[in-house]
Amino acid sequence: MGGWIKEHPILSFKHGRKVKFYVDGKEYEGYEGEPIAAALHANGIKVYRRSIGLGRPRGFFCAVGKCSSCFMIVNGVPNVRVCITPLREGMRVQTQMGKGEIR
Amino acid sequence: MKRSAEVVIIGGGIQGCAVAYNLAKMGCRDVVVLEKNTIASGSTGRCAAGIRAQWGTEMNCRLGIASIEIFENLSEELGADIGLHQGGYLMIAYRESEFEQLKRNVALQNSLGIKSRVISADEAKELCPLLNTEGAVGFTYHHRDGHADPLLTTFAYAEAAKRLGVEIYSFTEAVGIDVNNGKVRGVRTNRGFISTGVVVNCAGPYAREVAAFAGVDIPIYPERHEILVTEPIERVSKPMLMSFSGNFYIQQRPHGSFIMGYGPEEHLKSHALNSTWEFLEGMARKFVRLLPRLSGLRVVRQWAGSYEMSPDAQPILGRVEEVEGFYISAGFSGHGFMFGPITGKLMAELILSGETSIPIDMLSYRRFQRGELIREPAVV
Amino acid sequence: MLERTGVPTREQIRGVTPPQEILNSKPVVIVECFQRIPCDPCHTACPTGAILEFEDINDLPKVDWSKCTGCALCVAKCPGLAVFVVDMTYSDKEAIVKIPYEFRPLPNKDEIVECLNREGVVVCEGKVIHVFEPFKDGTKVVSVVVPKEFAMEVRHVRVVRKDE
Amino acid sequence: MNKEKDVIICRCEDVTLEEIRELIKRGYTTVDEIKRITRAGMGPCQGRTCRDLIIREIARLTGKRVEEIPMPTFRPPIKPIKLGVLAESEDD
Amino acid sequence: MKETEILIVGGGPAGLSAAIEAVKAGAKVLLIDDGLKLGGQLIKQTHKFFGSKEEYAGTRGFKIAEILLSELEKSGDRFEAITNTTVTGYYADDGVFGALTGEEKYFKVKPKKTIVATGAYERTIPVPNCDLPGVYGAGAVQTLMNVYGVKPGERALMVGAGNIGLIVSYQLAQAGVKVQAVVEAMPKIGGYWVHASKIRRIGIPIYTSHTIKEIHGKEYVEGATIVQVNERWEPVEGTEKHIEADLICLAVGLSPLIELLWQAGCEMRYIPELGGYVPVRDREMRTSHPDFYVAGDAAAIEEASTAMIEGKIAGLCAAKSLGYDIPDFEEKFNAFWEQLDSLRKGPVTEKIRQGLPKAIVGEAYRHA
Repeated sequence: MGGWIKEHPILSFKHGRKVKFYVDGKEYEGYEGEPIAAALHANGIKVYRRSIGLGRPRGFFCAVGKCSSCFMIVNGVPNVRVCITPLREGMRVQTQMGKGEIR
Repeated sequence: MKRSAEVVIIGGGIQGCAVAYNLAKMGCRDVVVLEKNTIASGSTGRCAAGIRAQWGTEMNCRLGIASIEIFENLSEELGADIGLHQGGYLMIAYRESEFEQLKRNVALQNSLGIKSRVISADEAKELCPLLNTEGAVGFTYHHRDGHADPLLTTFAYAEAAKRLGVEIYSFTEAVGIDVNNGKVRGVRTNRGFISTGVVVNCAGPYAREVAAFAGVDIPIYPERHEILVTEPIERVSKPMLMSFSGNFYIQQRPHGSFIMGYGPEEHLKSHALNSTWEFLEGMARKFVRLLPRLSGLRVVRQWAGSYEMSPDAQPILGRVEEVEGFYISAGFSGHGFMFGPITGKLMAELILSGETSIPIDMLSYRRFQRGELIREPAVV
Repeated sequence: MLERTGVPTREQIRGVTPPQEILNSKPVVIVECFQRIPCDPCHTACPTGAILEFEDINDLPKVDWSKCTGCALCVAKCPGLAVFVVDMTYSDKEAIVKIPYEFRPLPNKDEIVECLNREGVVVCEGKVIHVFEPFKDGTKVVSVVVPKEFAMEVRHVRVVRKDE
Repeated sequence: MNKEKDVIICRCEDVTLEEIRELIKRGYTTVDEIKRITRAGMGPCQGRTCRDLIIREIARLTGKRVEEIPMPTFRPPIKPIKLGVLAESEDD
Repeated sequence: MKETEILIVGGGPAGLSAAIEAVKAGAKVLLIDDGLKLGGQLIKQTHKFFGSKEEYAGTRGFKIAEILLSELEKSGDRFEAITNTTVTGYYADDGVFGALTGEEKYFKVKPKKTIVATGAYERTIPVPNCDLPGVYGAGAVQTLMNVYGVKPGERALMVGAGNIGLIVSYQLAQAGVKVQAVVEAMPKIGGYWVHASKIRRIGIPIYTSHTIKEIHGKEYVEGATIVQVNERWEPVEGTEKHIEADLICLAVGLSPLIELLWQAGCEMRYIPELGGYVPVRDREMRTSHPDFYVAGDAAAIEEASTAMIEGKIAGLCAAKSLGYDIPDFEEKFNAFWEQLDSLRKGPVTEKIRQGLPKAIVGEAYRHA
């Protein structure tokens, strides 16, 4: 499922450096500087959080940081919009359950 | 729309809806509430909705604790959740003189049966572990203080009133009050005339304009206050944090968001409701100093509301002597929501029997003419 | 029907098809553009003046077939990929269709490909004889040889490789 | 099974189409009223996704034209901002 | 606090064109865009644009962005662009804007004039499970696949046969995604027919008078049921079809993004032909607020070609209102309007022609 596009008739993709990052403790690879959501999607990860009220699965939706669907916990900070937050080496990304906690 | 009613209430905020509900509950069901916009769209819906009994005058203490007692059973009484959270108010003093005053307040409160107390910094940190107590010289706390949802509460009152027969008209603006021979005859609205012998002015920041319809001048003026709210997180802070010298109030609501505000040096005295960046930044600085570990919390919305100010920052309650049938419940100066349940009840008592279960004579608007202003030391 | 299905009708196609004598004489353009939209690159791309100047940019393209050489520059330029060249003179039984192509994989010269009609249905096989990219902008023009009876049907090719 | 239950109108606060229809039927026919009762549109996305849907639903059920339904206000900040970041803004 | 003569909010086709024209006229411009790269929607447009030479017809959208940006590179210090930054609010008391870069830097801007070129946001539809992961806006899908090179799914269902739905279906196919179908509730295809023909011949069916009835899946999208609708938009019983898909792409329309204009108190009108609430403006693209101009999708949902010309008008006129002497102002202004009128002349822009007179006040606003 998903993955990066290897060959495109029109576009050539200039990806950033390949970096490792972690989702709920598991290691994945993505390109530095590109949105976390792009890397998640390419790795087949679609569910980013559980909604506040009904616990419904939520994921990527608007891609422009405007819809609140893609909140995750990134390096311990909840409610990070992963669709517009650039990926960095070693980032720790977690599925967010409900409101999120600050401790 | 009804063409006549026993009582017409102008204003669909907490005051108007609580007066209407209490009237109907006491048997007077031929009541109309006029709201120029929608229920709770004015000051009520914009407020931070703290509720407390930690006051510095006997009158406010009595009203405060009586209101809390009503709040405590209100969800049940009205048949709808009002979002009550009794995490207490944690009052923080940063000056010795202020702490002395808080202690005097506690003594007064205790004498009136309010179980507030002076607490230590350690106890304060137990209540709110993330609190930075630096610079604080003392704390007081009352566990029954707290917060309710102003929107849910007002809608609950409105719905309960409607079930008892009250009519609530949204987008219906009072444009005049007909007075004949010193008696109220009816209210003119943008949708026609309603004849009535009793009008209650619950128009909040517009109370002066509404009183003028009946030829009465009351010294209420609007003052812009600002507020902001954050995204929700799991509960980390139980009490409302409040300080008079620190000039802030901050509360985590049951929903998880933090709501907060402070008073700038000078408030805009108009009906304008623009937000300012000065407040946004100023509030953020206060918050981060107080709760540094929550500096990653995000503001999702800021807005402004009008305090309905009276010259001594105390409500104007009661009948208007020059115009028979004209009543005022306004001028709450920032505390209208927390007093709403009790003043709604008292006003209904006054209208129906001429007596009130808590004496409110000193809150008559005549106090300004008589120069008998009230001095409440416990306000932000 | 076109507005419901995305597929032009036979009448519409007939309306943009050159007369038989021209079709039989040289490679020639067929502009399958049936809607007045603000667009004129087919004209600006044409080196011979065969696609006439637009009075109103919303006009449908008009072709002077006498001037058309079937060079297919317009095929590569049309933003709607609605222009094709048909060469009925290729051989007795076969014709060449020049088709805009923006997919991967690219067909190789002499590769046998599936040929699809305007509804996306495979109607025959064809042999690719030429692939070029006139404007170096990603749009290739694929020349495919098909049986003559399909020359007016085939409008897309699909590369099918067993090993992939 | 009631399908309306699974139609989420406000993603931030998990408000369903069923709840919104219920309120409209009870006479709450402005976005602001529905927002105040359900919190639809009060979340971090500021009602961008749900506002249009609610307006259209009100229009459909009341027969009103969209322009007759009052628009709620658009409050700053348009995008949530960390308090710590705001606090560091230079005071000028 | 940053000060500038003209603040342009949004660096898409309208905003970039406005900047080019304003800088040419001599003004100092600060452009703020929330994307990681400038260009707005242009950077994900792999198709060639329509229109005429002036609007770079026949050139792919992402290439047009490159052209506009290279034009701006010549501006020297009269032009500054800040990306990855959202303008977070307008404070009417003193005319100051808040702005947030990423999540960590907040600053304020006080411009003399502002051009709002914020574009639009994607609408959604209320169907069961419309919030499941795998249901995305068409623009979001374009971002994933055309900007970041991520394959957004294996099998897609497109909802909406306007230009965006048709174009993105084609782009999905180019990225190697199998597009199972395009459904469109209207009885006719709303987008250009050439786009429809293009996807038909590569094998994508288009179902007009069809809508999506329900989305299936537990954790993410697994498929959908589509159904035919009658003239009253009611589903026709018994016409349900199941479509297997792991990606549902919504291209059901755009709404102008105009929060800042509401905050500034600009007069707004609901004009469905233009996409919803839009600001009332004069022919100079000036709103009822003397310091606010508008251009592009924020003014009316239209094409990038018209957005660029509106941007030029707004940029030119905002510069003029600052007092810059523009000798060929009339000539340019009239030429831009001629181009706009010509692009809006055909049958595909009929709705726009009906809507615009309701949004444009005849005379220029007589601002003091």
